[in-house]
Amino acid sequence: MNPDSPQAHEESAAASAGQPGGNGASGPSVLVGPPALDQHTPLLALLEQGLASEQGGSSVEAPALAGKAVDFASRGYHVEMTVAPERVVLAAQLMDSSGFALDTITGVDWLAEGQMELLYDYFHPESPTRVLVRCRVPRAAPEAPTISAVFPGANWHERETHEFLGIRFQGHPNLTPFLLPEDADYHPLRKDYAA
Amino acid sequence: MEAQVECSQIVKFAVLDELLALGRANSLWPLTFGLACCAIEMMAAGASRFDLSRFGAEVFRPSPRQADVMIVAGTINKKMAEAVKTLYDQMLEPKWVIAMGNCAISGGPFVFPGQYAVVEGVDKLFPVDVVIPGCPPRPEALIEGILKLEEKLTGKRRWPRVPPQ
Amino acid sequence: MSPSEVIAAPEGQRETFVLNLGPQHPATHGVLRLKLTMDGEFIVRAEPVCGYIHRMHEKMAENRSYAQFLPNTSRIDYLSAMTYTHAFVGAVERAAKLEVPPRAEFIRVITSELNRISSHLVWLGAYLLDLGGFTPLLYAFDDREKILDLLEGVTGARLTYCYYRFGGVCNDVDEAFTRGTKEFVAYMRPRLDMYRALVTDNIILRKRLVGIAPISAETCRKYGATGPVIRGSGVAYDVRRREPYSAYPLFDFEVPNFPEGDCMARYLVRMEEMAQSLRIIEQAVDRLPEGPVMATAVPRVLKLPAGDVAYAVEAARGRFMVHIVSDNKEIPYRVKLRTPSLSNLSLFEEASQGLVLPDAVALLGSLDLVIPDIDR
Amino acid sequence: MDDLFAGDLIYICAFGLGGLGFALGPFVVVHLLAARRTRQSANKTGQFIECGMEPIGDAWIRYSAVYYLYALVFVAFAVDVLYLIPVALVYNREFGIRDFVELVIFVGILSLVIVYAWKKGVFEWKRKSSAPKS
Repeated sequence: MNPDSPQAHEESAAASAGQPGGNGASGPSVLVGPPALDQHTPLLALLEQGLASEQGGSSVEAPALAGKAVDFASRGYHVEMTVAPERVVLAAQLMDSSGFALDTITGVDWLAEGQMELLYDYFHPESPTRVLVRCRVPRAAPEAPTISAVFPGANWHERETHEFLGIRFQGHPNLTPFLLPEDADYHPLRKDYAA
Repeated sequence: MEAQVECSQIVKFAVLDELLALGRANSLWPLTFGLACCAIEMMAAGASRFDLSRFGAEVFRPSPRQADVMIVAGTINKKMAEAVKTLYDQMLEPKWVIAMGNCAISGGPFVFPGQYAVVEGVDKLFPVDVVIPGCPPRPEALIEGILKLEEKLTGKRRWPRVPPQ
Repeated sequence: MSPSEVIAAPEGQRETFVLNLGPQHPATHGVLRLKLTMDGEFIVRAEPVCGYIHRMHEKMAENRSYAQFLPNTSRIDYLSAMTYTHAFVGAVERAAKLEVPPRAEFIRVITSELNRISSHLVWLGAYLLDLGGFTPLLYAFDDREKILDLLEGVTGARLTYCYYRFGGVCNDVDEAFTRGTKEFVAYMRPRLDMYRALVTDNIILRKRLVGIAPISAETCRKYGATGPVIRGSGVAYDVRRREPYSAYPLFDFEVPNFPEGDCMARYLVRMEEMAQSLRIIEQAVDRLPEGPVMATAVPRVLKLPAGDVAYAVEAARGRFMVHIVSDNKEIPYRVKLRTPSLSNLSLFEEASQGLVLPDAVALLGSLDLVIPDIDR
Repeated sequence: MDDLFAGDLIYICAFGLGGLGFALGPFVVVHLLAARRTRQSANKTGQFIECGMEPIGDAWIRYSAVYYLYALVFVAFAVDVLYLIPVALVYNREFGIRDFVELVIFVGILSLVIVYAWKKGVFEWKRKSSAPKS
């Protein structure tokens, strides 16, 4: 059960403005849900085109920039992008340039597949668009570049993800435990963590 | 925790001690030591409706040197245990401890197999005098706890105990 | 050059000392520790140290079923417990596609807004306590007790309600609650004017707050600060407007924001928000629809489809987002709690550069932090 | 030694002893009546109060001059009050406008300290050091 690519139906008019969006609360009058999916395709195109141009010649790892529109009513975010670990900083810069703010960094420990996943959530102060950037790192030596240069707010999120899951962030100014005691060397949120 | 060291005074009076105990019982100055949800209920107890000052306990002293009773209101976790022990040592005798809320009594809702951060009960660090169950306990429960501590000091209960209906 | 400037120590021997505004301090409203590198009264660098009340909420979420985690949600930020439960319940409903009846949606809006007002009242009392005024705390807590009576009548708890369920709310709202809420709204409006006259227009408060620690909208965006902090810097970002959820699109209310970005702006945003919440409650109580309060087809054992789901709400302190990763079992695989206080505090180091210590305490209070919200 | 002189001598000694008693008396009473030790859990009783944490670094460093100036203004007025106490003793014997005027002049001259300090910017607590500006 690889949850990597939920079967998000492409471009279907699932959440058109008329139908009650949100979690389908059929209030007495029609609830105006978040805007329709197609409003995000220009953003999607911008992101993919931005990523593609950066990537230069080597287009061998095409999945490095697989981005797709997602149905907000069932997922809670509009655009989802799967990015290779080294492209994370680039994705953050793209997000920063188009005015997004970093919501949070979630680390997920896929023990069964021997991988760890980093989920970067972004929200936008002026527009309802929500973006999720996924990035898979091997579980043996989980490494990812830090984005605290682009978003200073990421500093604490990365420290927390490091201490809970052991994902090292290269270039992080101060990768010491954030919530656990200073001398903590255990990673409690790993699936194989025994107290 | 070392053995119960003898820390009473050199000169003792029979009758005066009861007077001293009555004085102490009616002016218990708590240490402002709000950790989590119980701290809000402690503030509510100190505020206008529940009014701790009816029992002389509304002067919340931030400094341990000037506090009589340490109301541990919230969860003690391992990173905080060192600071809690330091605060307890810095308080001067006679001092008492009220463990307010399930977290201070036994770790409360945060005790589960594989928990790595919470000290399960403040009595693992130092002796506790009064225990107030609840999550968070109501302000009336905190007032009852303070009355229980007064009863422990003076030996008799000043307010009539309300029989549970 | 006044003589006092001449006496200052020459360049090389300038010495700063490190002061612990530590875990047990009245100004930190909980167990936050600030390692302040000070030069005389001025802060050279303020480094927040957290983790003194880390209670493993995310670890607990990974070995409990969805229903068992509900009590935890009201203990993350116990001052706006309703909105936090609303986020977790909303995320599960969004993933499991549960239909919430309109009456339950309205009740959720009413109780969330009442909870927001009670949280702002605690903030008002504690903030003015930090600035030296003791009396407003008594007035604010007195008003708050009225809200707690209303919520206790319906939920049975004063602080950590566990009132919402997947698909609705656990028990219906009776006539006493709706009448009591109307009376409370009528009672609270003149009280807000009294606070404005007594506290907001007080010259001492203005001297302590106006122009202190301005935070730009760009800094807020860079650090992900939300809620009254970003609304105090001129950006009208409110999750109830940006990502409409529950029944909020049905009510009209403004999102107060002030461009200055200083402590006074954040103060005014929260005072104005209380008035807006009263408006929402009034509209919601007037148009409370009849009908069931609990969805009918709620599966006994809830299994969310594999994949991610995210749900954000506007808590009293800002944007609270629950991100659940599930692998089609009754126990979530990973639950991430994006709490507003963590992002709001992360800009403290930059915003407090060069401030005098009392102004740094005013800034800390204006961020309205709940420390277990940061440490989770 | 005639008795007048002895009487004064006794009076001064009594006054001195009384003062000494007031100074040293509490130490004796505390030693006898206070509890001797306090219960320990990490024997940190002697540690300075710093919110439960270990104080970092030393407090004996060069502070900015403003603290000193603040203290100086306080001392100026402490001395001012010192002289007013004997005046208060004899002030209501036979009230004359002259005494009042003298008092106002005395306090007026001494309050010039405030004017001087205010002009010199002691109360604005300007940043007197050269630590990196924000």
